[in-house]
Amino acid sequence: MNQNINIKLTDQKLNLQDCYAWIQDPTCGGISIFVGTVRNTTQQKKVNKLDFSAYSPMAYKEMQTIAERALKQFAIKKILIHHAEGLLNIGEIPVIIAVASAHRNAAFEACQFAIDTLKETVPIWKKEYFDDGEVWVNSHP
Amino acid sequence: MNQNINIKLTDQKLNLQDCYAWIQDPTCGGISIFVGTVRNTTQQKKVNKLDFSAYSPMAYKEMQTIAERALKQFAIKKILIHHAEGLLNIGEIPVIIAVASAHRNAAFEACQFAIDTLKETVPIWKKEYFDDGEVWVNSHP
Amino acid sequence: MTNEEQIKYSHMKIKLLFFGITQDLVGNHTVDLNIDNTISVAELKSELFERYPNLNKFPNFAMAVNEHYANEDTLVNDKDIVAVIPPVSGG
Amino acid sequence: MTNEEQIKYSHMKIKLLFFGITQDLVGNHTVDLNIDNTISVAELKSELFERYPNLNKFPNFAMAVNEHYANEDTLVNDKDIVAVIPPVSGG
Repeated sequence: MNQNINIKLTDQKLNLQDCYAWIQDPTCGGISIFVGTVRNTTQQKKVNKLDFSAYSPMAYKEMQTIAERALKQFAIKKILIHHAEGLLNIGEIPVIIAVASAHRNAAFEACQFAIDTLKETVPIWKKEYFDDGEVWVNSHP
Repeated sequence: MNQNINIKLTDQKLNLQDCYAWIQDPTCGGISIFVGTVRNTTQQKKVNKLDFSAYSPMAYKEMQTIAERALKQFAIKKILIHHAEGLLNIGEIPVIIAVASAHRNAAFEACQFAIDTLKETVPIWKKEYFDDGEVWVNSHP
Repeated sequence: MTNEEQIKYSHMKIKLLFFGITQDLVGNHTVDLNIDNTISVAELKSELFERYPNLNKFPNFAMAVNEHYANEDTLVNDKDIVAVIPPVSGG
Repeated sequence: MTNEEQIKYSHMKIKLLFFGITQDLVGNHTVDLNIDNTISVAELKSELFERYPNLNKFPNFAMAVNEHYANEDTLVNDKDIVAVIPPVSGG
């Protein structure tokens, strides 16, 4: 276990203050945080809610891999990746990524790398619910 | 007054949750937050505390200018810039910048633009206190 | 199929997991599958398209073997867990 | 200096604000300064270096007139507020 990595996949609400409390560090001057939130529209269509499902054990591994790569590639001290599972309403938080570093550029770069990679590799799927039906995102047959 | 801009210069503690509550928006899917924190060392020297002083009316204007430029240059919806004044201890927060946008890249870019520009243009000065004295940062005669 | 082959067949069992749209197309999240030999992911894919013709509606999925992304040549062995991974959309 | 110039001189007053290290070097945060004419920022700077020789220890400061960054040619008029802005270090 790397004490500078904090990974969580949970059906509880994500908590920004908890993430900040973990990431902040007396040796770090810059913290970059990305918060993903559920938008009320997608491609001009009103979204009512989202449902996130995950292949949990693999999702943990892939998030861990992202964190390890970020610690290796960027001059950062700590990284946190929290993702929610289950039903989320508009404005709720599917994902929080937080990175702490001595100097801010590394934190920004690592944070952006982590969310970009998460969206490519971590086995989590999002179903969007509209007034007239539902659809798996990125999976239109 | 632009309702999508939130500027503050205060001698009170900055509050991340308050910033998040203001920035989050049902039309936005991505929020990029930068939190500056007081590091315990600078150039291998132990720092005890920092003192921030500002030319307040001009600092407000410059922060407002940064926010307006960010809203113009990047596809973002809202931007918040909060800066603290007075004595801060290690781990405390001199600055929080938060940006909300429909898509995340614009939020990241605008957030980084805002903190980079703030550090160049906003008339705020930082004095570092060491065991053996104090020094104005960036101002060694 | 000879008797010998049938015996061998019954000895190798893998677990298939379907996620996202593939779960809907197949109608199941978990399927136990007997295989007659160690096979490649490519071979297993062909088998899946035969068993679940609906999967042809969304053929561009990835596969994971034992919680790691696999490529076409990755071998699938007895007791492996094989996941069908449509394009992810977390975050 | 003629009497007329002295009268004119006393009619124009600007407020100087010193920040950061320049406040320490000058020993004051706020100084009221009488000027005899509208002058440029460049001219005012020379005046400041004469009045406060300590400022030569840290000459690379910017100036703001009425809360906006000024350049060397910016004119300073009666009742203006002129700030001496050493390199900023917020954030």
